[in-house]
Amino acid sequence: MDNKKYIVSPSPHIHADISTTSVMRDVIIALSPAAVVAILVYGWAELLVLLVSIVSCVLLEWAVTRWMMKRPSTVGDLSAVVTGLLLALNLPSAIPLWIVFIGAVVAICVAKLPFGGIGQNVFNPAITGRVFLLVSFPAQMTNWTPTPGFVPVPDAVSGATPLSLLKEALKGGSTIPQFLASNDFSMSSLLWDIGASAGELSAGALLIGFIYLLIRRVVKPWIPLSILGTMALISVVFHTVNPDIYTGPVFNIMTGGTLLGAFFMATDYVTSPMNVWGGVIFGVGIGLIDMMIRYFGAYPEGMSFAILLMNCTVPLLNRWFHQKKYGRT
Amino acid sequence: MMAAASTLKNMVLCLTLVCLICAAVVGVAYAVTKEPIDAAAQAKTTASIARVLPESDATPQEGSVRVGGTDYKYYKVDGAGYAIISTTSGFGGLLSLMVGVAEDGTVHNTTVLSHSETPGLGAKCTTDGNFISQFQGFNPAEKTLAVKKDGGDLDAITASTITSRAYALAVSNAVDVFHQLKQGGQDDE
Amino acid sequence: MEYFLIIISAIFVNNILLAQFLGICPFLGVSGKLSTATGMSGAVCFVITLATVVTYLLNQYLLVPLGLTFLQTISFILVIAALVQMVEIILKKISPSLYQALGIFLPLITTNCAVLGVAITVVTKDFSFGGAAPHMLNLGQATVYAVATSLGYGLAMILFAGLREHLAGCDVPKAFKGLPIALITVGIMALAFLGFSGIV
Amino acid sequence: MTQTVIWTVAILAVLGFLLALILFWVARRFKVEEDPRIDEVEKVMPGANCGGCGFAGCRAFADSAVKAANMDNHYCPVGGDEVMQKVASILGFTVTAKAPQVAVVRCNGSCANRPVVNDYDGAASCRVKAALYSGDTLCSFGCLGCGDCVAACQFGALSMDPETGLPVVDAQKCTACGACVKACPRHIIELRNEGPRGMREVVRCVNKDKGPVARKACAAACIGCGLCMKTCQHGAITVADNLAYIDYTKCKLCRECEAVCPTGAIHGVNFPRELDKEAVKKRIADRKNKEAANG
Amino acid sequence: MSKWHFVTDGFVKNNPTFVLVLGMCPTLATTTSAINGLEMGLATMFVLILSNIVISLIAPKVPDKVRIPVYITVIATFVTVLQLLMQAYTPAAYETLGLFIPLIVVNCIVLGRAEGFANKHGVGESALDGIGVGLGFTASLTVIGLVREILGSGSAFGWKFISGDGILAFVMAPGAFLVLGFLMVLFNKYLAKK
Amino acid sequence: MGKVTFSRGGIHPRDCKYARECAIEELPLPKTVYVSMVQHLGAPAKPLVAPGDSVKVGQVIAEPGGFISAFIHSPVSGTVKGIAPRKNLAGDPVMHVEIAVEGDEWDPAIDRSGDLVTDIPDDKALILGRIKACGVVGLGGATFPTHVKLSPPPGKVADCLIINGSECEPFLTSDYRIMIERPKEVVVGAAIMQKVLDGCHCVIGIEENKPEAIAAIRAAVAELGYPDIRVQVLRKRYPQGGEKQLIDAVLHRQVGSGGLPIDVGAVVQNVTTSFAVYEAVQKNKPLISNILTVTGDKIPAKLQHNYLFRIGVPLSFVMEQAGGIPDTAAKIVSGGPMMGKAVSNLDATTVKGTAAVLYLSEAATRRQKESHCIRCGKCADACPMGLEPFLLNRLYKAADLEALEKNAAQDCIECGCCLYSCPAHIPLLDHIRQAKGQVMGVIRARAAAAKAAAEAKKQ
Amino acid sequence: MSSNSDIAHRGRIVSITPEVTTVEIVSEPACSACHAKGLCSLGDATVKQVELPTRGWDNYAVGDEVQVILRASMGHKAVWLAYVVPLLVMVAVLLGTLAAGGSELLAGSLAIGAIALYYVLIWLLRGRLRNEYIFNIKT
Ligand SMILES: Cc1cc2nc3c(=O)[nH]c(=O)nc-3n(C[C@H](O)[C@H](O)[C@H](O)COP(=O)(O)O)c2cc1C
Ligand SMILES: Cc1cc2nc3c(=O)[nH]c(=O)nc-3n(C[C@H](O)[C@H](O)[C@H](O)COP(=O)(O)O)c2cc1C
Ligand SMILES: Cc1cc2nc3c(=O)[nH]c(=O)nc-3n(C[C@H](O)[C@H](O)[C@H](O)COP(=O)(O)O)c2cc1C
Ligand SMILES: Cc1cc2nc3c(=O)[nH]c(=O)nc-3n(C[C@H](O)[C@H](O)[C@H](O)CO)c2cc1C
Ligand code: SF4
Ligand code: SF4
Ligand code: SF4
Ligand code: SF4
Ligand code: FES
Repeated sequence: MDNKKYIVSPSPHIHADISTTSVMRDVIIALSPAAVVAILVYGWAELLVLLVSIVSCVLLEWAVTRWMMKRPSTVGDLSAVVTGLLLALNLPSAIPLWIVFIGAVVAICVAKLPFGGIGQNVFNPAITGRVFLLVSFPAQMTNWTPTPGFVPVPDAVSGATPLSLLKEALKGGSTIPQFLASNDFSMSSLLWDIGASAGELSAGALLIGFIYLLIRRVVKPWIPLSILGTMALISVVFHTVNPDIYTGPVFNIMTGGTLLGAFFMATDYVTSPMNVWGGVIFGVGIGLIDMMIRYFGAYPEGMSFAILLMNCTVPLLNRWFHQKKYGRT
Repeated sequence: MMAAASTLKNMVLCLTLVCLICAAVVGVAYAVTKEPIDAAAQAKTTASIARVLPESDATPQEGSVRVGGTDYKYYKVDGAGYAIISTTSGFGGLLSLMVGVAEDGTVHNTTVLSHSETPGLGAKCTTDGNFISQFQGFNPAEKTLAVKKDGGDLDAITASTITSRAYALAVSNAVDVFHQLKQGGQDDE
Repeated sequence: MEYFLIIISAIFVNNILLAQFLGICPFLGVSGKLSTATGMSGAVCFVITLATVVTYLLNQYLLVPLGLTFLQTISFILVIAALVQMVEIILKKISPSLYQALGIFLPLITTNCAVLGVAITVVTKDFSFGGAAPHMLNLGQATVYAVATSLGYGLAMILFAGLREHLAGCDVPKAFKGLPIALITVGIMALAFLGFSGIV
Repeated sequence: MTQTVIWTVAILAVLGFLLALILFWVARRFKVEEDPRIDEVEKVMPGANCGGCGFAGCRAFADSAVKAANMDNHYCPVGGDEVMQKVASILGFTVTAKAPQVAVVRCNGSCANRPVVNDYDGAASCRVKAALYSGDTLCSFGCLGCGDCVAACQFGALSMDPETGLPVVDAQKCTACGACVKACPRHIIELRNEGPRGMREVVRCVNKDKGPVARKACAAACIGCGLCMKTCQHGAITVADNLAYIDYTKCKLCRECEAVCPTGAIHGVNFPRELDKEAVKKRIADRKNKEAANG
Repeated sequence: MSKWHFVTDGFVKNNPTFVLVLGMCPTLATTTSAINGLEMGLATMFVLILSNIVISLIAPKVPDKVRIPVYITVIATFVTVLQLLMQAYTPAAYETLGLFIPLIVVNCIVLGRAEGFANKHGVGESALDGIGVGLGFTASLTVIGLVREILGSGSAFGWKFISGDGILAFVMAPGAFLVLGFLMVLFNKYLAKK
Repeated sequence: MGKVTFSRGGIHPRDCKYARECAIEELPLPKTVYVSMVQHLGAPAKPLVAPGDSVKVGQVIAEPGGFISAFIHSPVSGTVKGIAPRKNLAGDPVMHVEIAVEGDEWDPAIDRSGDLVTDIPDDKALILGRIKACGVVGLGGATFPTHVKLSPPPGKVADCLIINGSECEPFLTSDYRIMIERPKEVVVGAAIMQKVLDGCHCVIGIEENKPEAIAAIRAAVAELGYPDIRVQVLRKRYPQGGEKQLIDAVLHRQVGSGGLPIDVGAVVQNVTTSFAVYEAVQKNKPLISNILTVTGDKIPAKLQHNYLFRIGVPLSFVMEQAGGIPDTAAKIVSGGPMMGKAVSNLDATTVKGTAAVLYLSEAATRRQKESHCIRCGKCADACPMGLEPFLLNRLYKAADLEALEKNAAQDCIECGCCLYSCPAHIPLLDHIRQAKGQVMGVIRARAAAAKAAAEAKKQ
Repeated sequence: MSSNSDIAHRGRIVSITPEVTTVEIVSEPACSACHAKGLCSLGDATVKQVELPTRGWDNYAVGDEVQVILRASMGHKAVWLAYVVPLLVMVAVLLGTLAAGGSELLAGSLAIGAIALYYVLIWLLRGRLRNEYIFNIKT
């Protein structure tokens, strides 16, 4: 008929309007309320941490893929931005910026690219970066002195997260009531204390972000639910048995990286099981390990370690759990 | 090069022979090194004692005492005090100290005999001058042998409260041993 | 309770592979396939425990009384080598079919650092659990320690085998293919296991 | 002290004795040992584990070769004769040299010769493309250009020429393992004798359509006119299904077919000199005349 | 000259750590600092040379079936001798290297060289091979130790060039694996030219 | 009874049924038609005419080439010009009968009146015979010979006939128009098939986005009063019309792997098939025409049509009649956007199963660059068969046939949901289709070997 | 390319009887996975013979190269019987004796004795086991 070259391809001929980039963009949008709150409360310092983290992740990914791996760069998919954002939200605002950079190097150049880049890494890059820093720079990583923010916050004095204060006290042999009395705290004031990593700061902002992800169908709720459920269950049991040394469920869910981890990091597609039941086991494992570390370990909280440990089990979970196939029992 | 055939006789003979020769070698090595080894161990002890107690010409006398269900080895140096070996659980495993307690009950000095703390963290208990020097001349009667976090008077090694705590506990135990020795007066061997 | 602490410590906190660095060579070698790794873990568990019990007795009732502890290295390795061989012969003798199945399923078990390492550790090192005074392990504890340690070996090995099977399908850059990426993976696993520190 | 030494000796001697006994039993039980020559053979193998020999890998090949009575079923295409000689010398066999082979691409439907008529947008895989339709040109026989063969080659001997869109074989690197031959859904690649100094004569076309159709699809197509067959004195060329084929075992590299092919579908490879078509044509004409005169 | 290559091969072509990947346990466990790595390397080299020599001497007389146990016995003997000597003369080093001295017995490099080389070569060559492989092992361990020390403690051979700590993870277990992994990449990329 | 749907997977593409208001028009006759001998699933038909023969509309020109095959009738009257290979829409040569159109003279045995005939013959064999003689094949996509489907093998009983009016593919409106314009014929056709299947239940399933069709069919069912036929409203969800999904939705039964609907007592027929059955049985009219939709995205309304066309008309003629190919079209698809085939040869001819000519714009259809799988699981969520396309894709690349079989690559219905949903734009279905083919090959070879072994044992 | 649930080994048929086909396979030592095995032959690889049921329709001859397959679950079962159960027996006896107040020497000896006993048991059951492990030739 005419000489126009028409496209030919196997079916289907249309495609949903999503891409890796759009998925990552959704995650970034979902994280922005938490980031904004963090910047308001911790000011320029936090802004710098965020910037350094994101920019280093992106630049490292770009440089390494282009110059060392000689592959097309994958920064366009925005996954490095997500990694940088999550890494920054896991760090104290007072942290020296060169340490942030080291975290980015570990996340991108150790945990992600050697495995082949996006989609192939077995460990969550942001968490690997954070855990590496936690182990390497324990002093700086636990210095939660709040930096001056843009909005005034009452009682911005504490130099440690409630969790690490409590851990210290408990390791030192005192009980929770003694701890509260001696520090002039109430349990609820602990919850709203702001000496925390940026990401831990506002449960509300995180929750809004997570609901956005759920609505956009980016993630499914099973993993976070099973993490939080397991943690709540364990805390209820222990807290009931001995409220003097075991903290309760609300405290455990609201403090530390629990929400950030459960909502945004345990749900990373790449490093979590594909199947619902695999995901539930994954979540239960995370909850269990986190509580074990909280109650008995050296660290005040263990969300990052728990996720990283359960990342090791993902290939096995993917092997053992498959979705139910049509017409097969 | 043809190896000998693998008959029962050959095999037994060969292996037994090799074992015999090796045994002889090891035996001789043992005999030869026995003294230097003992000497080295002795030297280490002597050096440690010398580090933790004021100078003295007296030869240390070894002894052992049971305090709180645990046996403590100690060296008594006449005129200088007691060098007490005290072990507690640190972060990564056991932390073994020699604590020199002078006759007046003050801690003269301490030294780490062995530990398995984390390099860069707890392991600094062997090198961190600020930390170690706190114990020199520490008077348990005036100050409390515990880290500040626990309401004591000692600054902990940065980011290594657990090790510092174990260290303080070991020293504190040694002081208790010292008092027991003073009270009980004699070895209870 | 002490047994429990020994078990937690040996499996998670002081994992033989990830924290103590024993038996790395077979770990890197045999972990390519999950089913073999699982089988191997069972076999290693048996060998480590058996070797620990036997060398413990050898040490306690022969070397120590005679003042020959400096012979630990040489006598332990000979005994372990003999034990492994003996188990093989016995298995072959008692059930050739069982033995065939094993032979086709597993590589022959070779003595390695892990077996000797555990045997020596048990008879030379002081332990302290849950605030108890430091002491040498008695036979019961040594056995539990050996079992738990080898379970830790198995755990790390099975997880790692799973990860490696996954990696086989990944587009790993050429320079990282094979051992380098495996080592990096183990490195991050070791990082993760640090989370257990301080539990016991 | 002496007592210690004596005990040392005694214990070790007893241990040694026991061990020797055990090992003797082991030796008896596990009589057969792996032939050490397997390792030796494996060492001289290329180690590509490509399976080109028909065994599961180089070691399997070695294992089998060691046990074999002769080398008839054992040939490593990758290592070629050189390696086979080594293997044979380890095992004490002789091998008959096999002519070295090389992969040959039998399509010349470059972008210039063969206009693209539609725009393929599926997975970049010849297999997928072939299963879908006849391709993005009018030739339903020729190269699809997605490079399945390149991906199949472990030796980096194949690459897609961005100019022509066709695969090119690097004869230096090609080991004739045949992986590409299996990978190509259009059966375009073939293994052929390398020829003296790498020279060979190839019909670079697989189009079985009738002349005009083929010609419309591709300027370089073989139209099955049979001129080459008539010209060839050695009976090396056959034409079937509108397509000429040169039997490389019979071809004497005279290049006459190449000179007469009206579409230039026949290609000489690695000849030192450019083909002087007119001279060759003249030569053929002379010969024909002579023949006519003679009989 | 002709025999030189027995020594030099151990560095790159047959490097026990990066090419043969043997003796991983001490390689990872004892390289918290350059000095420790060096000490471990030397200790291994001691056993390697002596056992290579002795085994090349006795190999012709040993029946095949007891080959391995005989070699193990010989090696174990040297290890024990080494243990005794170190206890006597370098007690500090003995303490830091700890368990990994007796474990030289099962180090695949030692047995591997005994089996794969000393077995078939003369005394001189075996000694040279022992030296070469031993040096290669020592060099690798020292390099790994050095990298870990520089990154992890901010010092080199004990000389501290930054105040404060380094990146602690590098002196801990994960650092061992990571450094070895990345060094292996570099080694493969730049040294091991096929 | 509320709306029902299948239990797992599925996607929700925009339905884009732009041509829904276009009434069915009759397509004029071209000068020449080319009747393909491969218009149905199964063996090609064998031509019964020779060049030079003159034929009438509805005259048999080819007979079945095997058990699963069908008769082919001349769609026009005229002279046979030739019987020769001609390229089909994939460009592959297929045997065609070329007929030069002369007038429009019908076989007199065909009842061309528009009267509705509601009396159904009593003789099952007669009905089946007519369906077979009229060359009726399934028009829902697979073009499986209908008479075969309506003759369950011994031992199998159909207890439910499902008439598939879901038309779940975006853009397509031909089934919709049939249901609106000829509801009674469709219902009579259903009743005929119900009778053949010994009076089992009959359910007509229609997706909720076609309320007019639901109303029309409901009215026809009520008016005609056949027993045990009901209309079931289905939720809008692709691939609701896949027979396995439809059976799941309507009957809550699942067809086992490798099984057929009849194994769970179901027979599924498309509404247009039902119409064709009506015409064959009541009017003796062979399957020589069908309805196709000409539509596309971003094209003017005047280019949108639903045509009643004679089978064998070249696609290029259809497009010309419909107003020419719009400039925006970058891809031309025969069929729906999910399962249809891209046309590489515009001169290819229409066949019995041709249901649409779809113009898609560059923006709508161009595939984006493939990137690495991010393991989001969207493909597995979308797969109506419960497969894990990301896994199958990986196994295909690793060429692990055993694992592919274990993970049920052979169960893929090629619906395209996985590829549609993948954010990494991985050509999942392209690869899975290959994998499926390879696994089916293995399964078939194994079955053949087992059969041979069993026979060898018997002897 | 075999799927993950099977263990496959290459072997060579050494004899065929109507009931049993015997295949010789090379069993590898742990180091065989190690790429430096060329330098070290610590665990001598040993040749093992495996017996499998002869199937009527297979057309194999002595000397053919075949793949012998064992289901991974079978392999696991073998490991279980040969190692895991005796391990449990040993630990149970040992800890039991100690708990009952036995001396360490006694406990240790009993534990080793128990393993011996266990193996005797297996020996008595060898007929049963023989039929448990079905190997197959891969087609
Ligand atoms: C791998 C690792 C090793 C550690 N090693 C030690 C150690 O040797 N000594 C110690 O006291 N704490 C050690 N810690 C514990 C943490 O540093 C912990 O934060 C610290 O003990 C308590 O913090 P603080 O001293 O700043 O209050 C280690 C933690 C990790 C993760
Ligand atoms: C993914 C998929 C979607 C389908 N969609 C429809 C549809 O919307 N309408 C339809 O009638 N048939 C559809 N079919 C075909 C049916 O599965 C089935 O073949 C048909 O309804 C049987 O009727 P027939 O033999 O009359 O064609 C689809 C098939 C598949 C695999
Ligand atoms: C070999 C074969 C045999 C079939 N036999 C029957 C049958 O006996 N009964 C039946 O109802 N359908 C039978 N079918 C038709 C299928 O069930 C199905 O309706 C057809 O493939 C179209 O389905 P689709 O359009 O959903 O793809 C058969 C199909 C094939 C390929
Ligand atoms: C829901 C969701 C959660 C994510 N969480 C993380 C995360 O915790 N850490 C991270 O580095 N990247 C995260 N990413 C980004 C990306 O998936 C990750 O970098 C991959 O691991 C890169 O291969 C997330 C992406 C999505 C879609
Ligand atoms: S794949 Fe083809 S080109 Fe590559 S080496 Fe093998 S035969 Fe040659
Ligand atoms: S030669 Fe064959 S495999 Fe290679 S690109 Fe062409 S069609 Fe594809
Ligand atoms: S095309 Fe196949 S694999 Fe993909 S969603 Fe449909 S049925 Fe599942
Ligand atoms: S939808 Fe695509 S990216 Fe997501 S899991 Fe499936 S294949 Fe991977
Ligand atoms: S050195 Fe090889 S296993 Fe430890």
